[in-house]
Formats: sequence, C-alpha cells, structure tokens
Amino acid sequence: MHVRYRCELIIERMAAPRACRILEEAGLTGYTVLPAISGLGRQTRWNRDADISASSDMVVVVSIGAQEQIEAALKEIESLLSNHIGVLSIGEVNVLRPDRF
Amino acid sequence: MHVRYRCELIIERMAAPRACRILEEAGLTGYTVLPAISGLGRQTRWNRDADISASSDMVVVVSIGAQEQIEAALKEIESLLSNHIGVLSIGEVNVLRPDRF
Amino acid sequence: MHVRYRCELIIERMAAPRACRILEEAGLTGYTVLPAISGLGRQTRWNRDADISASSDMVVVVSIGAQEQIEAALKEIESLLSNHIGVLSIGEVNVLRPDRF
Amino acid sequence: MDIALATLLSPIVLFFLLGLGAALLRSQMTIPEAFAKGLAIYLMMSIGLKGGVEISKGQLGWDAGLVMMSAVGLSFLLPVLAFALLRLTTRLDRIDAAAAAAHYGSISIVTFVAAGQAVAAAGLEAAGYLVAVAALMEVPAIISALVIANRGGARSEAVAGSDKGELAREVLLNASVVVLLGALVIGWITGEAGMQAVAPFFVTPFQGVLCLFLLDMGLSAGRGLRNGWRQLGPGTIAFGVYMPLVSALLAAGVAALNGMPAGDAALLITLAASASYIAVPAAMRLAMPKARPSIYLTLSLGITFPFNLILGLPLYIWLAKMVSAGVA
Amino acid sequence: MDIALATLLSPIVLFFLLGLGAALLRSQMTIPEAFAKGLAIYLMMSIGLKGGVEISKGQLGWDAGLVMMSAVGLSFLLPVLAFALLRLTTRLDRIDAAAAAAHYGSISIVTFVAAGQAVAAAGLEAAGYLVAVAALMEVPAIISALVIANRGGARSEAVAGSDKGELAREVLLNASVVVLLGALVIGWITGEAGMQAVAPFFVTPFQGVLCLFLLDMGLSAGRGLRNGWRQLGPGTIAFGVYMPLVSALLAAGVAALNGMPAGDAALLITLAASASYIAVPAAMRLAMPKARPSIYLTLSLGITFPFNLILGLPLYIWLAKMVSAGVA
Amino acid sequence: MDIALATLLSPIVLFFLLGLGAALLRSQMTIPEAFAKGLAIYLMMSIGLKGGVEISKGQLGWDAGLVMMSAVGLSFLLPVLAFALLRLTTRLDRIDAAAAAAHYGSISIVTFVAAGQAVAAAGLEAAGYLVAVAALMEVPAIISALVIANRGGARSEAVAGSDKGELAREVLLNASVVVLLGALVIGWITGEAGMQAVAPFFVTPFQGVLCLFLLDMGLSAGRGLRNGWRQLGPGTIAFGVYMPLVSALLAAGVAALNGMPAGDAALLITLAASASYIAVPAAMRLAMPKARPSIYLTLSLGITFPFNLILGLPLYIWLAKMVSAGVA
Ligand SMILES: Nc1ncnc2c1ncn2[C@@H]1O[C@H](COP(=O)(O)O)[C@@H](O)[C@H]1O
Ligand SMILES: Nc1ncnc2c1ncn2[C@@H]1O[C@H](COP(=O)(O)O)[C@@H](O)[C@H]1O
Ligand SMILES: Nc1ncnc2c1ncn2[C@@H]1O[C@H](COP(=O)(O)O)[C@@H](O)[C@H]1O
Ligand code: NA
Ligand code: NA
Ligand code: NA
Repeated sequence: MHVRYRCELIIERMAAPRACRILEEAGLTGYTVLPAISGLGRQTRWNRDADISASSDMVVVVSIGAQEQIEAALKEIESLLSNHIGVLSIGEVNVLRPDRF
Repeated sequence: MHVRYRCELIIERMAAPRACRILEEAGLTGYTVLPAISGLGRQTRWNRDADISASSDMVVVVSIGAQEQIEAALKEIESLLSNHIGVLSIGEVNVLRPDRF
Repeated sequence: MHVRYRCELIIERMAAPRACRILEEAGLTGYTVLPAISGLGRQTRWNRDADISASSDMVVVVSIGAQEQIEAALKEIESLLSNHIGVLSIGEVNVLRPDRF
Repeated sequence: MDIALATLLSPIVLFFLLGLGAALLRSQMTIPEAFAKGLAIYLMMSIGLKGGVEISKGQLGWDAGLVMMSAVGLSFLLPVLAFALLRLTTRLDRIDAAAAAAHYGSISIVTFVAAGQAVAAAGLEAAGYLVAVAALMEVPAIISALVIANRGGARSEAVAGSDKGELAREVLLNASVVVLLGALVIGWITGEAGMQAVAPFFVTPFQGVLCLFLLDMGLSAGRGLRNGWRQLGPGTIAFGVYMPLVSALLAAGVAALNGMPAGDAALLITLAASASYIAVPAAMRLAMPKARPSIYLTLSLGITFPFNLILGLPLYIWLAKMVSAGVA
Repeated sequence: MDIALATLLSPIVLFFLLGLGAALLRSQMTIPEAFAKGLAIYLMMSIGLKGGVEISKGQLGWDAGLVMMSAVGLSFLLPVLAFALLRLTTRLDRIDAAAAAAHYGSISIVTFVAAGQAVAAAGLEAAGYLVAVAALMEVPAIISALVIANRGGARSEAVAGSDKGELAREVLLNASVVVLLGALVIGWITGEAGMQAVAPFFVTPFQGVLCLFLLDMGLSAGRGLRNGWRQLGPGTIAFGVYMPLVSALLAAGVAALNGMPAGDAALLITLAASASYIAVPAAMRLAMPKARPSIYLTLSLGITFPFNLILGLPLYIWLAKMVSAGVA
Repeated sequence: MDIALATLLSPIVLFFLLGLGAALLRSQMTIPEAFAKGLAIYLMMSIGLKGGVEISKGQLGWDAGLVMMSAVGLSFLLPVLAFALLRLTTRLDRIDAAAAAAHYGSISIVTFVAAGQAVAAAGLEAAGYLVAVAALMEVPAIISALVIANRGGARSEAVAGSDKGELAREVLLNASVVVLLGALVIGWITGEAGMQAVAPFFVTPFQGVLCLFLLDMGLSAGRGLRNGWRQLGPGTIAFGVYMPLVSALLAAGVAALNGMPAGDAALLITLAASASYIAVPAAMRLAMPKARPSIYLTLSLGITFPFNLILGLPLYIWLAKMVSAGVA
C-alpha cells in the first residue's frame, strides 16, 4: 500500500461548493461530501432538523490525495476559512492503486 | 501545520448528546455529528430506513482537539461506553490555525 | 490506548452490501455506513438530491479493526473495486478496549 | 366471524402484510425514515385534533375523569405484571425484562387508530377523550419500569455525560406526547369550526396515509423479526401473544367497573393490550441503555403489533361488547 | 378586537405556539428537514398556482404594474432604512447590520399566506397578482444590502473558490423564486380548467399542511430564540418589533398612493412588514459570510415572525382598511 | 393537433419543463431525495390500487392473459433490438450497449401514468389490467440484457462479496415491483368498497402529487443532461429518440394482433416506448457495474423521457387509434 493524505474539511453547507472548486483546481482527483446533523463550535450550536432556514448546516468534505495536490489547495482553503466557518484536518492514510490520486 | 487529534466516536443516536456534553466539558472547542445509515456490530445489525423505532440508529461524533482535552475526555467516554453501545478511535492529524483547538 | 486500523471505503451505494460482506467474512467485528450527498471523481459528478434514479449515490463504510483482519479483507476489496467505483483508505488510530477488534 | 374477516381484509392490514411479506422475502425496499417520521407526526396531529373536536362538542364529565385515572393506574400496573411474567417464564435478566415490560404498559397509537376504525366498522361509537387517555397512558409505564429496574441490587448511577433533566424531557416531551396532547387541546379550542378548514388534510385522507404508514410498519416488523427472532426463546415469543390478552382482560374489568359503553371500552382494552414501539424504545435507550433493543422491539413490533392488528382487534371489540352488555 | 382574537385562535397560530412552547421547554422533538423542505415546496407551488389562476381570470392592468414597481422600490428601500436604524440604535457592526437589513426588505411567504387567510376571514378580497408582488420583493433587498455592505471601506474581494455566477444563481434562481414564479406562470397558462385537476392536492388540503409547517416553524423559532437571544441586545430585540411597523406604515403610504383596495393593501403591507428566514439567510451565507446567522435569524424568525403572525396581522388589516377608506 | 397542444399545456408537463429549465439554468434548488422517494411510493401505491379495483369490477379473460404474455415477450425482445441498433450505430461497447438496451425493454411508470391521463383526455378508456402489464414488463428486459452482456467473450465471474440471491431479490423485489403488484392485489381484494375509504388520499390528489414529482424529474433530467450530454455522441442521442418510435411500432403490431381497443393499445404502446430510469439503473449497478450510468441515465431520463412526455404521447394515442380502427 502507498501513503497518501486524507483531507477532511468540516465546512458550512453553502460554502462547500467553493471548497470543492478549490480542491478540483488544485488537481485533486475527487472528493466526497457527507452531511452532518448537528454540531458545536466556539460560536454556534446547530441542529439540522431544528432550523428551518438551514443556514447553519455544516457538511464534511473528504478528499484523498497526494501531498503535492493537497499542498496546492492549502493556501486557498486557508483563505476560504478566513471568510467561512470551518475546520480542516489532514491525516496520513494508506491506499491501493496509488496512481489514482 | 500542527499536530492535533481527531477523535471519532461511533455511538447510539440517543446517547450522542451525552457524549457531546463530555467533550464540551473536557474543554474541546467543537464537534460535528454525522448521521449513519446502517451498521453491523457483534450484537446488532441495523438499518435506519428499515426500523421505524429508530432505536438502534448510530451517529458519528467527530471532534478535532488538542491532546490535553482529548485525554481529559477519555475517562468519561470510557465510562459512557460501559453503558452505551459505541466505538472510539483517535487519529493524528495536521491542522491549520492550531490556536483554535 | 492501543493501535488499530480505520478502514474507510467510499463506494457506490448499491455495492456497499458487497463490501460489507467482505469485511464481515474477513473477521472484522463491525462496520458503520455513512451516507454521502455529493461528490466528484475522475468520471462522475453526482448529487443525491439531484438524481431521481439514485444510481450514482455513494456511501462511506467505516470499519475499525486489527491489522490481520483488514489485511484479510484487502484482496477481496481490491477485486471488488476492479468492478465497482470506490476509494479505499486505511489510517492508524488508537482505540480503547482493544480486545473488541 | 364477520368482524375478524373484515379486519383482515381492510386495506391497512393488507398493506401491513405486504410490507411484512416483502421484508421476510428479503426485499431491499425501504421507505425513507424522514418521510415515515413526517407521516407519523401527521397521524398524531390528526388523531389529536379529532379527539379534541369530539371533546369540544360534549362535556368532559366525572366519568371521563375516572376513566383517565384508571387508565393511568393500568399503565403503572401493567409493567409490574409483565415483569413478573417475564421473570417467571423466560430467561431474560432484570433489565431486559423491565424494559420489555415498559412497552406493554405503554401504548401503540397505530393500534389505537386501527381499533377506532374497527369500532366504527362494527357500528359502535367512541368518545373523543379516549385520545387523551391514549396520551396519558404513554408515560406511567416508563416510570414503573424504571422503579422495577432500579430496585434490583446496585442502585443505578448516573451515566457519564447525562444531564439531570434529559430523561424527563424525553419521556414527558417526546414527539408523540407533545403532538397528541397539543393537537388535542388545539382541536378542543378551535372546535368543529376550526376543524372544517383543516379537515381536507387531517380527516379525509387519513385512512390512505395510514395505509402507507402500515406498509412501512410491515417492512420494519418483518426486518425486526428476521434479525431478531433468534434471540427470543419460545417463552418470550409466547409472552408477546398472551400478554396483550392479559392486559385486555384487566382493562375489560376496568371498563366494566367504570360502566363504559362498548365503543369506549373497546378502545381502552386495545390501549392496554397494545405495546409501544417508538416512544418507549427511545426512552429505554436513555434510561436503561443495557437492555437489548433486539428483545423488546422484536417482541413489541414483530409479535404483539401484528397479533393485535390481525387477531386482537376483533377479540377486543367482542370483549368490549360483553362487558358493556353485562353492565347495561 | 374580533380579528385579533380570531387570528390568535386559528389552528395555524396555535400550532405555531405549540412548536414554540415545546422548543422553549427543550423538547427534543423535530420534524425531519427533508420532510419540511418538501412541504415548503408544496406550499410555494400552491400559492403560485392560485395566484396564477386568479391572474388568468382577470386582466393585469396598469395599476397592477404600478404596484409591482412600487413594491420593488420598497424592497430596495427598506434595507437602507433598516440599516440606518440598526446602526443608530444597536452595536451591530456594518456587516451584521446590512445582513439583518436585507431580511427586512425581503419577505416571508408564510406570513403572506397567513395574511391572505386573515384577509379572507375579515371578509375582504385580494387580487392574484399579489403573489407576483411577493416573488418580486424577494430579491431587491439582497442587492441593496450588498451595496450597503460594500460601501463600507475595503471593497470586498472575491472569496476563495467562489464562482462568478454563483451568487446571482442563488439569488435569482433559489427554490422560492423558481417555484413561486414558475407555478404562477403555470397557473396563468392552464387557468381555472387546469387548476381543477390539481385543486384536490394544491387547494383543499392547503390549510392543514400549513398547520404542520407552522408547527415546524414554531420549533425552529423556539430553538433559535433559546440559543440566540443572548446575542441580541435590547436595542436589537426592539428593532425586531418596531421595524415591521415602520415598513407597514411605508407600505400603507404606497398602497394609498396606488389607491389599492383594502384586501390588496393588507397583503402589500404584510409583505413589507415581514422578514425573510429562508431565502435571504442562504444568500447571506454566500454573499456576507462574516455576518452572524445567530443575529439575523433570531431577529427574523424568533422575533419578527411571531410578532407579525400573532399581533401584526390584525393591525395590518386595520391599517389597510383605513388607507383604502381614506382613498375611497 | 389538439391532443398535442393539450398535452404540452397540461400542468404535469409544464412542471416538468419548469424543473428542466431551472436545472439547465443551473439553479441549485432541489427536492430532498427522502421526500421524492416517498412520493414515488405513493404514486405506485395509487396506480396499483386503481388498477386492482378496475380488475375487481370486470373479469380477467383470455384476451388479457394473451396481452400480458405478449407484453412479457416484448420486454424480452426489445433489448435485443436496442442492443443491435446501439452496436450498429454508436461506439458504445458491449456492456454499455447492453445496459442501455435493458432500460428500453423495461418501462417508465410515470410515462405510463401520463399516458393514462392523455388517454382519458382524448375520450378513450383503458382497462385496469394494464397496470399488471406494466409491472410484468419491468423485469424481463433485465434478464435479456444480462444474457446479451454475458455472451460476449469472457463469462462474467461473480463480483467479490456478491451474494447469490441479491440480484434476483433486487430485480424481482424492488420497490416498484413490490408496491405496484402488492397494491394491485390489494385493490383487487378490497374492490370498490375498500377503495372508497382510501380514495381521498390515493385518487383525488393524485394529479397534484404527480405535478410535484414531475418538477423533481425535470430537475433530475436537466442536471443529468447538463453533466452527461458530452458523453453521448450524436448516434446515441438519436437512438434516444428513434428507439421509442421503433418500440411503439412493434407494440402497435402486438396490439393489432391482439385486437386491443384504442385506450388499451395506447397504454401498451407507451409502455413499450418508455424507458426505465429507477428500477433498471439500480439493477444495472449490481449486475453490470462497469456500464456507465452517465450513458444510460442521460439517454433514458434526459432524452427519451422528455421526448415521450411531450411529443411521444399524442403520437402513441394516434397510433393506437389507427391500429384499433384497422382492427374494428
Ligand atoms: N474542533 C472541532 N471539531 C469538529 N467540528 C468542529 C470543531 N470546531 C467547530 N466544528 C464544527 O464547525 C462548526 C462551526 O464552528 P465555529 O466556527 O467554531 O462556531 C461547529 O458547529 C461544528 O459543527
Ligand atoms: N469495528 C467497528 N467499526 C465500525 N463500526 C462499528 C464497529 N463495531 C461496531 N460498530 C458500530 O457500532 C454498532 C454497535 O456495535 P456492537 O455494540 O458491537 O453491536 C454497530 O451496528 C456499528 O454501527
Ligand atoms: N480522491 C477521492 N477522494 C474522495 N472521494 C473520491 C475520490 N475519488 C473519487 N471519490 C468518490 O468516488 C466517486 C466516484 O469516483 P470516480 O470513480 O473517480 O468517478 C466520486 O464521485 C467521489 O464521490
Ligand atoms: Na399497553
Ligand atoms: Na419585508
Ligand atoms: Na420500454
């Protein structure tokens, strides 16, 4: 197996397309978006089913990629997170078929 | 980037608020709860859409934090898991803006 | 705490039961399936709410296990992924109660 | 027996059987949880409103008050009985037995509705305040079961992370209590006039929505049975069938003592005989996390619910007629 | 006042209060988001269709055109006023104030519907084209607010990853604009004849669906208040109550100038007085991500919406009668 | 042509076009999957029940049996034809061509319903057993396509992790087969009497629900087209238009041979001409995972469905009239 990176971005639902565009432009070969149902942050406490406006909903964007692409995305994501609410974390993982990332 | 920890707790939906209170009291700055749709354990095999009582539903609580806070939460979570169904795993991740955790 | 492995398989919803059977047969003690809402790959761009056929939906199968069991599952999963769309990644995590995995 | 056949061939029972059959044949079809939960709230609003409007027409007298108090008493009492029977006849431990017992003291609102329709089909009438009785019977059984479970040796310590009020809120303010009682009061306030505006949504299509909901219940019951029946011994399975009969007899006695008319008696008997499968399971996960859902749910949803729906209802109506005839 | 009491005791208000109360008492009950979103789309289709059919019956004259233009003007203007008031009387910064102001220039379709029912209950009539007015008033306020926010010092740079057209698409093609205007045009095209086929779904059960939706809104408003009220100072809370009155007075002036009949005037006044809580919050997350939802949502959904629903509507109808009487 | 215009201006077609337009303009609006799936189940229950009640009124004779058998034959046969045409005229490989072919042998239940309404609007009548025909035509095409795909060189090995029965269960017990056939049988058993109780839910609002569902289908079709059309060559796109015509002609022949009345013939022709977009795609993911959904879905939902809905239906009714006139 081969070392790659798992980038996990917890971000506002409305801002997720922006994050995804950044990942795509940085050359990452894919991502998957997961829904979240509630959360707590330093400023917010939200719950999907309890807010009809859905304006505080978060989602989780997961993208497995090579170091190079993830580094290429980092600066733009940092800039995105200066405007939008979100948390980025990157972990090391092993993958099959390394040429795909 | 800076090393922090990603704590992932797969736990019964009804017990998730208890887990979240533990995290909050241990000083973690946030968490996000994701829904799950089905699963298998040593005792259970469940499926969200196939059980009208929803009493076996699980959720996943993700919290990124510093070692200190996570360690502070560990004992209480262990106690919670002696009553409730759940699986805890902790991985190392890199984050931006380390002061936030 | 004790080292175990977190296996995360992003896979087509229709193929998830196949992946789960493989995990179960390899001796993993459990797994949890999370829904996804949208994604991008080398060939696909999908969105759960925007496709009435749901034929491109993906889910994420998470399984925490010991090295041995995960290695036992790897070959079959590789074969599964030669037919079905999906991404496998494996990360190192720490767990409580190691005898459970 | 005509009522029995009519019950069996009613669309709601047939759709339940369709779901049950599909699940047992391992069909993968599902009805999305979010949709089913929405339907459940609709059903409870509708039942509450109709009950409230009925109440607004007449007057709640002493007799209704007495019935309500007896019903609360039944809900407190039945779990004690159920627990004793389970401990005597099965190998379930104290916790599992107490949790299962809670379900049998509480009620199933869908069974109640099906009974209402069977009662109407049998040419009987039922009073609106029975909806309030249903709502009142949801909770006491949970308290009984908690007391029973805690008496056993080691006092239960608070679970880590638990909040003082959370169990009370879950038990007293769960969706079915809030919506049922809330809609009842709203129906009471707005009366027939207010109902007219919302009847095309809450009254006319009710039966059809119920069919859809019962299809989902059939799927749930079938899957529960398929996954869970192995964990139930023959004693436990038998309990799922005779316990409703025991409760029905007790409730028939209460109905006789209160001199209830046949329609009302049938509903009270059904409430006693029915077992909860939404509100109580949720409360049990909080209050007795170590009790196994695979036991109490398979019992309540997989065995008692179908039994009541298909065989129980005609029996309870017959029983109610006996009782009220004896009274009159 | 009879209208006030009738409003307060209508099922929709009572279900809103039920939800509000349950949330304030910290009940955990929820209505699944997917179900509520489906209902919201149903409501907008229904409103649009009915408006379109009304339009198809008569003729859209110059006067309707003038009202539409005035309404668009109001939607542009109100945020300027709201922003000035917020900056003068509260400590909100420019961004938070501009974002909140956008909500008050835009509209709440549920408030509009409730006004329609109160208008009918008061024996008045309203023209179908007011639905088009509602749709037209959704967007201009957002543009105003953006201009206001950007004038303050540092020109806003594009947020990383943002796409040129995305804000325009979100604002001009959000669900409520698409469905409301789309259904309006469809109702217009198919007219009374086409409506007949779909009326049993879109017309008859409408009021009941609204009850269910308002239960959910009550839950949302209650939870918003509980989590958010601490962040609102007394000045901000007061704004949530007096701003709708200010808007109502302005709209009453516009109605007088246009010589609108009482029913139409009441709806226009209500639109002006109402504040958005779905479309504008979403747009704000894209356009002004730094503005805090806990401020603007608590204000709009937690304070202004209940105020309008319970106290505002009778007032606006009374105001509309005054205005149209003065005109006549 | 009057029928053509009436079809084009019917609310369901207009809502489809609204969704299609919004998606092509890149609106982000969506209808939640859970809600749409719930509606889909409602629609199938309703269709099944109505068909069953119709059957219960008359008698299923030999002629109905013959039509059913011919329809099953058609469903087996059409994929062979579709496959051959695709391989001759496009660059799709064996797997992609076989998967697409399966869709054209199977059916679209929404197209069937729209045809039913167009048939009624044209003053014709259709027999209830056609619903059974629809259900019977879902599956055979999948079997044909599997045979075709497997004949090509390397026998398909079992995919890792696959379970022997899973494909059969998915194909024979998917939601649409279970609900359609189940409701049909239930309608048959309970007959007109049982239907009365549930008609206010399953019959009266049906058309309106269909509008909402078609709005969602328009959104899906539009997004599918936008993402997928680049992958379709002109030959493939042309296939999406001429294949339904080919199927229609074949079915017209079958209708003539069976001497079917015009209304029945129109429905059979429509079934043949329609292409599946829910059941078959799901089956294909299991059975031929390497076939690309972007091909078969864009074809079936993005091209053939709109073509049938807007242009095809009037044509098929005209064809059916010709055929039955020739017969009579
Ligand atoms: N440390 C964290 N771990 C996981 N999720 C977080 C964390 N901090 C914030 N979040 C998520 O981000 C949202 C906004 O956080 P904040 O901006 O801190 O209010 C929260 O509601 C959570 O869903
Ligand atoms: N090893 C595991 N990896 C991931 N999820 C697990 C694991 N074990 C258990 N789970 C989840 O926890 C639930 C209960 O597990 P158990 O208590 O073992 O029956 C299962 O249904 C799964 O959703
Ligand atoms: N690198 C990746 N990281 C996360 N998810 C991915 C990745 N690549 C693909 N996916 C997911 O897998 C689906 C199919 O990918 P593909 O087979 O590359 O078209 C995508 O739509 C994503 O949901
Ligand atoms: Na009971
Ligand atoms: Na306004
Ligand atoms: Na076909």
